[in-house]
Amino acid sequence: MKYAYYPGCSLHSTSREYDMSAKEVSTRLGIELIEAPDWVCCGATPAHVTMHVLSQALPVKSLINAKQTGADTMAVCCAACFSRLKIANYHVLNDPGKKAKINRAVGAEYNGEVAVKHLLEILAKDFGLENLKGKMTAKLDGLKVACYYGCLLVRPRKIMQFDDEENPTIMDAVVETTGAKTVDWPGKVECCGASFSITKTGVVLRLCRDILQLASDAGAECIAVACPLCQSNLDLRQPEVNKKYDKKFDMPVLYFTQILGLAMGIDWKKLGLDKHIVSPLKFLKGKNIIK
Amino acid sequence: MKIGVFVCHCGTNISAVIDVQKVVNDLAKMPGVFAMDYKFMCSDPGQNMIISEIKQKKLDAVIVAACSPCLHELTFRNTLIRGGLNPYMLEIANIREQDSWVHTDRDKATEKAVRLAKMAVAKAKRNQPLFPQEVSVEKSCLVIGGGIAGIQAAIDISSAGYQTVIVEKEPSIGGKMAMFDKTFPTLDCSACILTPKMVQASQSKKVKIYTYSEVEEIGGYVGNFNARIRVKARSVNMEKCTGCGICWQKCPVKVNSEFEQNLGPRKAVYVPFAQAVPNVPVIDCVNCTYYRSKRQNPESKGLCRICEKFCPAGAIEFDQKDKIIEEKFGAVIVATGFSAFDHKVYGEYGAGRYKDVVTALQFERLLNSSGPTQGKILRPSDSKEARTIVFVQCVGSRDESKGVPYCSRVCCMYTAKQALLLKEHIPDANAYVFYIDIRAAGKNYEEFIERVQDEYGVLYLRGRVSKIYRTGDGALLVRGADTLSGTQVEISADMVVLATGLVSNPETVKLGQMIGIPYDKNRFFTESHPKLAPAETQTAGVFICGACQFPKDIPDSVAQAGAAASKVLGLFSQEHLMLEPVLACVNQKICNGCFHCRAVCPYNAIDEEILKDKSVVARVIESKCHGCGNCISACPVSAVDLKGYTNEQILEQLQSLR
Amino acid sequence: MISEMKKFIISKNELKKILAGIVAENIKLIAPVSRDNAFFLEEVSDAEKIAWDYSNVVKPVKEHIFPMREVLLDFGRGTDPPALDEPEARSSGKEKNPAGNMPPVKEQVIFGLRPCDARSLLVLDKPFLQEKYVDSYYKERREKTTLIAMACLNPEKTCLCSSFENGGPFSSAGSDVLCVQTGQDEFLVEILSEKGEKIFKNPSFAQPSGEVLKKLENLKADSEAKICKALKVPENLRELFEAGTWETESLSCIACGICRYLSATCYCFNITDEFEQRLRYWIPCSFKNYTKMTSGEISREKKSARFKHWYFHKFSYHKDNFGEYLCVGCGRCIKYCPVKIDFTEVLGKIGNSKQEQ
Amino acid sequence: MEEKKEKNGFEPRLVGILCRWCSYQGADLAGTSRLKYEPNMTVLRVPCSARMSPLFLMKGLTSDIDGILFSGCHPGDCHYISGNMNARRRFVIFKKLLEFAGMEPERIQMSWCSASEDKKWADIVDSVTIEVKKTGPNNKFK
Amino acid sequence: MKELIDKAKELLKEKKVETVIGYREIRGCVVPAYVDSPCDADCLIFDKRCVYNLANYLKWFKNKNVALVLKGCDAKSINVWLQEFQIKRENIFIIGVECYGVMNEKSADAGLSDKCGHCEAHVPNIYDAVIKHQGDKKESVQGEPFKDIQEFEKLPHDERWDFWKKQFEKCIKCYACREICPMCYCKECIVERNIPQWIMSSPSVKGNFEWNMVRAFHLAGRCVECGECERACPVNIPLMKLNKKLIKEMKELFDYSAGQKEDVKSAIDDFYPEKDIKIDDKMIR
Repeated sequence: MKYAYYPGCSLHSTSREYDMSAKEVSTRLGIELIEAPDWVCCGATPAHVTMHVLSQALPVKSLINAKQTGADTMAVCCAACFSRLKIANYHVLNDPGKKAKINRAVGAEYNGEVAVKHLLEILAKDFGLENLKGKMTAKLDGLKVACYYGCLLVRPRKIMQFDDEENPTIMDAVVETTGAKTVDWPGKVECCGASFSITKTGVVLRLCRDILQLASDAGAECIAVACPLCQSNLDLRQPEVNKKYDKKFDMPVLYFTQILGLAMGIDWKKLGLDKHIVSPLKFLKGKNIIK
Repeated sequence: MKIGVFVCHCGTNISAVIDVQKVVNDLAKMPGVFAMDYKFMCSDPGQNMIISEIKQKKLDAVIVAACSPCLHELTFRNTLIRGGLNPYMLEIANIREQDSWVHTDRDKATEKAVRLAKMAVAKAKRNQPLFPQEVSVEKSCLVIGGGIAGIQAAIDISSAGYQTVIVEKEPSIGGKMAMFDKTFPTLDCSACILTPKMVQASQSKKVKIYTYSEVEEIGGYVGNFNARIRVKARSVNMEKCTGCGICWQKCPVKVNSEFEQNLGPRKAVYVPFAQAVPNVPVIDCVNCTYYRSKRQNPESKGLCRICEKFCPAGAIEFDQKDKIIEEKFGAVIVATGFSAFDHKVYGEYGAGRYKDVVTALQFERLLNSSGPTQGKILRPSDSKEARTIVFVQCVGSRDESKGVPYCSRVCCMYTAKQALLLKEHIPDANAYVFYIDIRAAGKNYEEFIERVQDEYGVLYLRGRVSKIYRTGDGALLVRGADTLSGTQVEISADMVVLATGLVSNPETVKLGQMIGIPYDKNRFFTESHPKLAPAETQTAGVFICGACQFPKDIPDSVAQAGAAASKVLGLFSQEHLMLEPVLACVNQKICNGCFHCRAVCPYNAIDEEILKDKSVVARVIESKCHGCGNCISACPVSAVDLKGYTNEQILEQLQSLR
Repeated sequence: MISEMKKFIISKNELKKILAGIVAENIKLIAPVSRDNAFFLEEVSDAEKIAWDYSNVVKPVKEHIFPMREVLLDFGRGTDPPALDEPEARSSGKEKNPAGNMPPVKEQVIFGLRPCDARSLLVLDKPFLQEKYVDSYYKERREKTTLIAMACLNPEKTCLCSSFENGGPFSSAGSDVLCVQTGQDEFLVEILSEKGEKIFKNPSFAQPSGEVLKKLENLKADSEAKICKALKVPENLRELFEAGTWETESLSCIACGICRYLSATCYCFNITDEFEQRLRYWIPCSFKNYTKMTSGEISREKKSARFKHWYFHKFSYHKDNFGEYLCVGCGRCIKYCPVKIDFTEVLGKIGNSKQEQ
Repeated sequence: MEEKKEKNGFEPRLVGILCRWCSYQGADLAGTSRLKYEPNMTVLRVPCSARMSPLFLMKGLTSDIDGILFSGCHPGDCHYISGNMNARRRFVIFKKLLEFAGMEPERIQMSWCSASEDKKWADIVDSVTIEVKKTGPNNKFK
Repeated sequence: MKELIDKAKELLKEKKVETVIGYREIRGCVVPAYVDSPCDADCLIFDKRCVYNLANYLKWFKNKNVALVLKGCDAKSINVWLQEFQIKRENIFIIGVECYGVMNEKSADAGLSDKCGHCEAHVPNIYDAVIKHQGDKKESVQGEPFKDIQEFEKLPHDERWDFWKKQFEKCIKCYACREICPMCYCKECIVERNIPQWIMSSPSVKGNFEWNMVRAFHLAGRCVECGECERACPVNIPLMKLNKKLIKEMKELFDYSAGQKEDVKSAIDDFYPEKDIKIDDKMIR
């Protein structure tokens, strides 16, 4: 189980806890993540708006470097990076015209031989849910989690082929291996406002309010996410949402890798649980999941 | 042999691309061929010109180089008859659909036209006069499907005095129309206008109705179809039962009723709806405790049998078996109707997880006074009254990604009607309709829509619904766009009605292959010509009407049913039927009696005959042969030949291309 | 007649050189060629391809004088030239051959045929070149053909050429030149006609020495000794027409066309029109359709009748019309018969059957 | 005729033998929807693909036709129930035989084309024409 | 061959059959024999040289009852005849002979003919009596049956065409291959038809190509590989190469080999539902 690992810029900065928990969980499960040598920015959402070829050349550059690790699959945690790499591979495999342009821009021959997988797919499909359940030492059966997928993971369906784009269930299955209960709620793939968080914060506040409202209506105690941008919008903006719409949301927003880490008995400092705005520590102590 | 070649300009359809004059000159060079051209060969002056040429030049065969034979082969055959020639001395070169319309290069198209005409001449040289074969006509018609279309066709045919048989899959005729509450645009109650028709059909001496039965096999050809119908066991004796209803009152088993679209219960012994014709119940073997216990251990006496005890007429017969009926028919009308689109494929509308997201048919049952809620509009989840209802149009229509690219034509109208009825039931309820385009193209349809919007205040929002989900308080949040005002719209509704489209009946493919009629990629039966023959199919003697040909509303179905009936009556009015003389015939001097031909004949139209010298040879049964030519390719010594398409003719056609 | 008997000795290479000279003069050279271990007389472009060690070719030499398939005349109307084997068949040019509008036939020299085949042409000349009915096609090809025969050093056990008066493995009847391979690389060539003389123009070759002539006699004697089969036709063949033995003898015959086609002297043919041409081609009397009349009636329908007809035409009717048997004893009909019927034995059995009556 | 062909490139002479109920109607539909395709193929109408005896294939190829296409209904849609199935079996056997004897496989083709597949018909004609043009003129029997 | 002779005598004595068709030897080579009376049944023999397929003679004994001495490969022809209603089973008495290979007349060393290389019908699959094999029961070498065909298929198509063109040029249309083949029993062969003229009757390359293609096609699923046609051909055209190609195709595509059972439909008339036809769909667009 050897994968080239593409952390992406946010996992090295604002959402370091996602990187820490992902690495901890993987090493504990025996999944070897070798960081792709001198990977570059994946271009995220702004790149394909400015220059199409650039938005695909950047991920291809990293995919070519990933070949040096000897693994034939690149593991990705961040939803935006996952989407960009997957789309680049799709164009290289299916559109000879674009492939020629990309190869010319990158200056090397790349035919889409490196596959791209999200950590969720690796855990659920390659590693297998049963083995995952076996690895869980502490049962979190008191915890009620709402799994939030966001939009980049599941769409566009033809290219991502990740899960059912209306009602995805892969994260629910992974989280349920820890014994926690996941709630069925309609906000799984609602938009969180993404990068409007900086330019039009009002929009993000309104959208996050809806999501948090739907989650709490469904009886969830915390939200599991797989994308740093969704996490920051829901977590960072939660106090402002409370202020603007005089709500009393106190909903911790955790990465699914952190939840897995807790269930595997990893110390919460190693999982970066102290880096959240809405601190989950009090809540987890209440549930005596952590001391 | 004197051959006349008549090249048509077809206005400019042909002459625009093909140099007709050059074709005429090239053809005239051939020995024994007279060629000329005319602007509209199929027009009356054109045909009269052909007739005069035949008489003047004493032609033996006629070649018409014009449009496709599928269009005007019949017209020109009649022209030959009027000109005194045998109609089968005609050959048609298709230089329009397969030449001028599909090619641009002028001289290549002209060269092809010359080749096609020369090929037709080569075939015509070896044409023999053929005389259609007379065959008796069985004066009775089989109608498959007992919906409004089937019933109307049966009534029209029986009123002309001919025997008709309706075969209906469900326990009662009436089809989907029986489920409706009111009909648009006149709002007269669906049952009130349907029940008299059903009664008229059941009481007519000329109409025999087999309900709860299916057609298993249809063989034969126009005028002489033979069908095998399986009447499934109802476990109730039709003669004895008076329809008093005690049995289904007493029956302890409650099951979801398909007729009520799973909104209301029915018993194991049931009649689908009150005005069912025949008003005789059916025992549902799957759920009836007696039959279930019999299946567990067949020897036991079986449990329950309450209905048998209480039946005053003693009509319950548990050991009733399926009956197979073989009958001969002269014509077949297929009226198998439509089925509603399964909306569960739409994840964004909840994929069937929310009880309060109902289909239009379910809402129709809610509106119906004889429905599960006796006409009160209650939410299926908590049966509270629904005061805000959102109607979503084009669910399973005009949606390429869901494989339903066509518009189902009727949803806009029935949604408007349902919205109107909702406002009549609950005047202060508010109804929203999300639509793309309102299609109201019938008589008084547009006015009906205007009335619904102005008089009843139904709010029409032009845009698609992007998501429906249940909010905490149990209401349904419908999020959509209103493109006219350019804003996003969110409505918290009590109930959402999806205007599901009309798709084809699942058995279309099986039925189509059984009868031998084609169907298109949406699995609707293909009519013989979209504009000129919508009620006929390519197979002679088989007609189609109603939604099985394409989604249509009740007026169109009834009209098409009348059309199909009139075609059948046209068929029955002839004493004998002229059968295509294109049949196989065996040259018994050469036949070795190896019977490869019988082995491949799909209609086993070949049997043995013993000649004087005691050798056994093959013989073609003229009435059974359809003229497909399978036996000719199978015969090693080509002792068989097909009149009209003989081996010699086809070889000559190939040689003419040298 | 040629001036005087010309005999001389020639080596194999010189012989090949002369043959090459013939080809150079744009005369068609036909010589035995080996194909899938069978030998055929075919047009040869270079002398190297000629096969030397063969007993006899499969198809008799009549194939080149009276071809299996010959276009008598062409009445095409200028449509595409129909697909034909001889590309120059269609005469676009002015000169026409005497009979139809086909182009004239090229000069040809046939080398390496056996004496029996050469004699067969003599036999065929009678029916084809009768004064009243001259077959112009046959006549044209016959005149333009020079025959260089090769004497048989070791005849096969199916040969019976010596049972005919001017027959025999060394007979020079019918050929223009007779070669005998006296040594490994030494051929005794004997010129028999002007045509032959035209081929061997400069007689600068050595005259045969006495010792060579003696070797010739021995070879001739050995060769004739090797022939073990003889033809004995019963005199009263005509009365034996009704004999029952014909029935039993014909049982194993499968009525194919081999003995008819490969016989050196059978000459029946059929004429049909195909693809705007009048064709003449061989047809065996063993086929049922040979005697099919327009009414569809077939006179010799039974296999035994067709079997018997072949014998009577060769050994009875032809003798009455032209005074000799229609056979040269090449033995091909015995060698190639799929069910190994030997006509000499059949004739023997028919002859004995007379005693039993 | 001969020189003209060589001058502007080889124009293959093709024959399409179409079954009357499905393929011919598909070809007509291609006409009504004004699709454009190569003009080399001349169409011959027969009642069913079963009527196309493989011997027509042989007679066609021996009379200077460069390519022959049989086209019938899809399996199961045949108007005569099983005509297309028998036609397929005979065609496949005869094609293997002709290929074995050295005939280029592109010269003999079969296709299923139903009454509503006009686009498919246009593509079939174009691709057959290109393939036969690539294999060159049929001068095996010249 | 005493057993064979006794059997023949017994049949003739009891008048069960009118004639027994077998093999006999005259002047050193084996020819078909017709035995009418028990006394001259002694001439019957069976050994390596009996190559003829005697089933072929049923063409002239159609409704007479006859006994036939048949090897394994010849007996398969009877199955095909029954399949095509040409004879009644009760009319013929089959004396099956266990055979371990017959001579190949055309090869110089007179070794076994190559059909016997992969023969799996040492004992006929249809018979009324069986004559055991005397000599050594040398199991015939189980060579790969279609190796030469596969090699020939690999050649480019114009090379294949040249090969066949040269072969067809030799054909003199003597129709020995038709007359010797038991499967060609037609009253009037397709070659003799002139309305329409399917096959040019005159021997030209085109006519010979057409004739050989039609003959081979008519043997698809019917040829029992007895090899008689190749033996009878005076100009040595490898006819069995064409027939073996079709036998290979019928086996591969439709898993059908000729002459196994007499009550089954012959493969050329039959078709299976989609799933088990191995037709390479590249062949049909």
